[in-house]
Amino acid sequence: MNNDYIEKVITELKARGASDISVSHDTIFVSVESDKLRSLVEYIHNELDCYFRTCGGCDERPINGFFALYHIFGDDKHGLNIVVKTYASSDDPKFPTIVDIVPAADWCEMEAHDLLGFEFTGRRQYRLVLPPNWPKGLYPLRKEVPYNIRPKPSTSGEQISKPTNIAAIPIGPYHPALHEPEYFELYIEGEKVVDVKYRGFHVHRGIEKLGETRMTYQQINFLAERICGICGFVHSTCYCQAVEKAARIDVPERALFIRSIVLEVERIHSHLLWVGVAAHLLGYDTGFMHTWRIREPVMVLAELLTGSRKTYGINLIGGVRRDIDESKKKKALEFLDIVEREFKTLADTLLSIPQIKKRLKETGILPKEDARKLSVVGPVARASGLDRDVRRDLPYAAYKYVDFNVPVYDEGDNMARLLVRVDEVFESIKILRQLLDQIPKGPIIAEDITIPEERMAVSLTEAPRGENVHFVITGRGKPYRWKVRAPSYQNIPALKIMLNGVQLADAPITIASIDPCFSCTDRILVIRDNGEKYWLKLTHPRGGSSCPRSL
Amino acid sequence: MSLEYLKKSIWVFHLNTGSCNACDIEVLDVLTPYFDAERFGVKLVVSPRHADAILLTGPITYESLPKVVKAIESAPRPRIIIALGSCACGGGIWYDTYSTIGGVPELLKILKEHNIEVDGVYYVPGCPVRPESIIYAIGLFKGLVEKKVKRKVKKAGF
Amino acid sequence: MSEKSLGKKLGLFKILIIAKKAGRVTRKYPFEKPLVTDEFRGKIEIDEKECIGCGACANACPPNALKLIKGENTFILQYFIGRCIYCWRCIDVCPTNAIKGTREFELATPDLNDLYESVVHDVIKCRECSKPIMTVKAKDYIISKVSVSENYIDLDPDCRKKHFLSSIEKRFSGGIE
Amino acid sequence: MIPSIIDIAVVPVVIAASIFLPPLLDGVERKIKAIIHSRIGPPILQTWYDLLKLFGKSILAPRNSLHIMTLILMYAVLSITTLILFLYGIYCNSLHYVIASVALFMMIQALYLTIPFVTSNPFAAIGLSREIMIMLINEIAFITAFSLILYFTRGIYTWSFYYTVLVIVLLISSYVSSGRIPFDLAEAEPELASGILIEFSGPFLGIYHYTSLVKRFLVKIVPSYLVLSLFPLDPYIRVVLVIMFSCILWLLYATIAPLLGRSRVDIAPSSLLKLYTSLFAVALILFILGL
Repeated sequence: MNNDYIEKVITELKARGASDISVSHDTIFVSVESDKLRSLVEYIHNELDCYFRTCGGCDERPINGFFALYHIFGDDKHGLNIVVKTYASSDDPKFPTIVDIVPAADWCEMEAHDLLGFEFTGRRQYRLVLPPNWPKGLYPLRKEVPYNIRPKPSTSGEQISKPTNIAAIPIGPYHPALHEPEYFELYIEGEKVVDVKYRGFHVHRGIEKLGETRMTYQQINFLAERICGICGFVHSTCYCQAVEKAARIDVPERALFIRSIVLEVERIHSHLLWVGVAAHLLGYDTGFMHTWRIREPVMVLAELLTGSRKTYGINLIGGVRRDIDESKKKKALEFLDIVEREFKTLADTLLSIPQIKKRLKETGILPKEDARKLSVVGPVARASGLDRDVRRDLPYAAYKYVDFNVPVYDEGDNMARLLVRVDEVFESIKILRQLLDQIPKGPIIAEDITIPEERMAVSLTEAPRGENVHFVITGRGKPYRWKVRAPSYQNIPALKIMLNGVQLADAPITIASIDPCFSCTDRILVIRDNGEKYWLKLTHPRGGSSCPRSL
Repeated sequence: MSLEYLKKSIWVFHLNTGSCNACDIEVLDVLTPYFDAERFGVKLVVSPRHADAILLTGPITYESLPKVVKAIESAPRPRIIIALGSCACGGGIWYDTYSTIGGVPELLKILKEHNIEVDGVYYVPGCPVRPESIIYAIGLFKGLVEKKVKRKVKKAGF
Repeated sequence: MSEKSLGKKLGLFKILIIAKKAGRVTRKYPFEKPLVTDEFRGKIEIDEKECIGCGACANACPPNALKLIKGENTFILQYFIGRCIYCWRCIDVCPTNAIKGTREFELATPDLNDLYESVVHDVIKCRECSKPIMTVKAKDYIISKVSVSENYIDLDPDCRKKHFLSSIEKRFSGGIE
Repeated sequence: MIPSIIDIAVVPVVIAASIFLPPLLDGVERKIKAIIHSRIGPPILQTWYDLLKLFGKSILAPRNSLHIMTLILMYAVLSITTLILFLYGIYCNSLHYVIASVALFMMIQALYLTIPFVTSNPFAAIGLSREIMIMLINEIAFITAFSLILYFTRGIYTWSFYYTVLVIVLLISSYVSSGRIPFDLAEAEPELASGILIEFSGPFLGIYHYTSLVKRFLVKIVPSYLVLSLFPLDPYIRVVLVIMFSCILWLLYATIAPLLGRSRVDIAPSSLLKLYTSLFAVALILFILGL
């Protein structure tokens, strides 16, 4: 990190009213009055050209009697995070919105509105996270609300709103293409999709509240691993890194190597899984079966290294619980050779099926400037021309010892997203080979783990679906606040643009092309309560109407 | 109603009620070449109308409860419920949070309130459930294998 | 170009070659051994001879599958397989290594009660207010580790505090009641 | 005239073939698909097990649907009788029965379309509109090919080039109308949640599924009949050979289907139209040249 660049940024921020600035590792913590927030955010997002990572509310009344809101920005080029903190009094928590400057902040604000009762002035507010019949005024993330409060469950779902003129096709909540409960209502004319109404998030399980109440520090690793069943290890690694950064615990080298090895094994299995499901959605079941046959050795390899096929459970704060000895390393290299050879031939066959080529080209296009404005992450960003990869920009674990290239395509259609993922499988195999033969000797867990209170840290990892952000404020025995932002959280709003003008038959493959992991994202829920149809005008020139009044 | 005919051909409707989708991926894995549940006549179907077995994964969150009840109601009798994974069998790691009802045992109480009958419930623990344990559950339902777990109460001795 | 596009055109028949080379990979599982490595974490087995009923595993268990139910004159360590997430943290924290990890995963059952295993401990009561304190085996374990604790081990924590305060009061107040 | 023993022996063969064979062939098809997927796959009788189970289920009439049962039963009975009539027509080599059963087959296709009309479900409606798009092109090609053959050869089938081209058209259209992978748009499982079938359950689904299998078998008999009638054969051998030949056709189609992906409702009809018009043009040119 070049310190003079940080000095320059700090002086700029100070000039714009930022106070009590502190720097730790690669993060600048800044706090600002709520009235100067918008100008500071405008400067960071536009002049510094930072991506919006996330924003999270926190009930700090027991500590200093205020409600706090943390906006987190990231500068990939310089590998820098900027956390902007604003306060609001405890009786009426009001914050200025930044949605018109940063469209991607819409959902995070609504989550804070729902879970903590924050009011955002200057925008339309709607219920986001909790089911429609959740009692008003009950904000689960506030400290006085117990984590196991249970209002009476209702079994009468609300009726699907049907605008009269356009036929509405419900895809979901239980649709064969999307093996997760999310609900897209596509308004179609003939078979062309005209508009999308999205209401999903049946998977909101109150993980963040659980992390602050019943769970202790070491138990949260197993909770973080179950945020998502496909890329769970990414979440638990990200959580461990956040706490280790906050408490300044230095993790032994060998543990970092083991973490990166298991991360890459998980990336291979996740991408192979997606390629199989994409082939199934296009009717090519033989491709699905053979891709998953090739994926099976990767699952057995994961079980060999960690003890379980999917939720590996080897991560602890300060290191890992299992070691990799010589016989496992040899077997791992064998498995990798088999997977690489077989997937090479299968990928060529897949791309030579006439139907697959015809249906994937030029469908579900996400132009580059929309991708930048919504700050989409991972393969969706790399397929639309944005060159972003946390493993290279902010290297963590053992990624600074390996070299690999990041596949970037510019078409931004479904075929580009497929090609990005296929290339990334071979990249991961290359990384794994380098990691396996550079792994150093040494302990696999740090000795004394003491976690002081009141420390803040932001940590990022590159999940198979994109950049993953964990923000932790440490407390006594358990985190005081633990905010998780999963990659699909950023990619789902981009679906509105991708699904416009797409054939109905391609809607499932387009929805699946961002590889949505709703159990990662499902701490929020988007609903349009008055059923009126809105229109997303993202590509409008700057000015009044660029605020996305819908989603 | 008799489950006799169900033993030869089981059509499964998969409902993800808030699971972290590790179990759902293992459900798909059961159909792939290494495990191949189709040799027992198991087929994944897409509408509860065609279903014999409703496969529930996940701790049934408040948001998905109405849809789960409606899906179970619209499956023709005889129908069985398969609770897959720790989340469905006992609520999982978030069994007591504010937004989940705690798995299939609680769901059965709600179903009894709405007097929706079900002809059988099978619990398959695991986190995530191994594909082999799903096939073991299918074998148990078809009578190919016996049950291995039993309630044990042991007295602490010396 | 024609040869390449022809190759592309016939590409879809290459899958037959892939399938031929792979052959039938299905393992006829219930009749054949499953594909399990010996690193797999399955169900845990509580050895009732070693277990002292201290409840360390119940605290460390993320989903509370292991619970120490404090009854009137018995403590029951209840293990609910249905909620266990097979992370084996209890094995790491058990002081007397009473919990063994097995590779057992065939746990399907139509009846929920089969998924409960419990170890019943009798309890020692406080000699003054006869409230249950800890299990008998825990007492012996503590005495074997810290022998000096013999005389006040069967006292309830509150009674112990009262005793301690009264003994201090006696020393400083010159023995006058 | 007293029917000879052979005549009597043929009748049970014909009836057994038309009633029991289609689901059996479907079981074999699933086995072939499993082999291509390099897995074991279901037993051959699996489709029969499915049908028996479906008939054992409780009856749930599809949501607000009118007298669906009558339509389905009509559809089932008509297709079985057409199949028996066709085989009998082949047996006694009378052109009238053959033409009558092809006409009946067209009625069955129309019936196949009306049933999803009755169930009001958005997915069924879209599945149905796709099926109509495909059928418009496919049935017309089927009928023109068949009538051209009859017109050119006046019922006396002799081998010639245009004859083979027209039989190829019949083969392609029988593949398309049997609803296999590139063209199973009506029941596109991941897109429309099994489109037209979405509302049927239990016995309705059983009969409907059984009948679509019989229809698949029926559509394969036309090309096999035309090919086999080129050779002078005794009637009963010809019937058995026609049944065998359509089974082989079924297995051939079963190996092609897993190799392709599903096409889309705007690509499939246009590519089919191009294919058929070019083949008909070739057939006409060949006929004019008198080959």
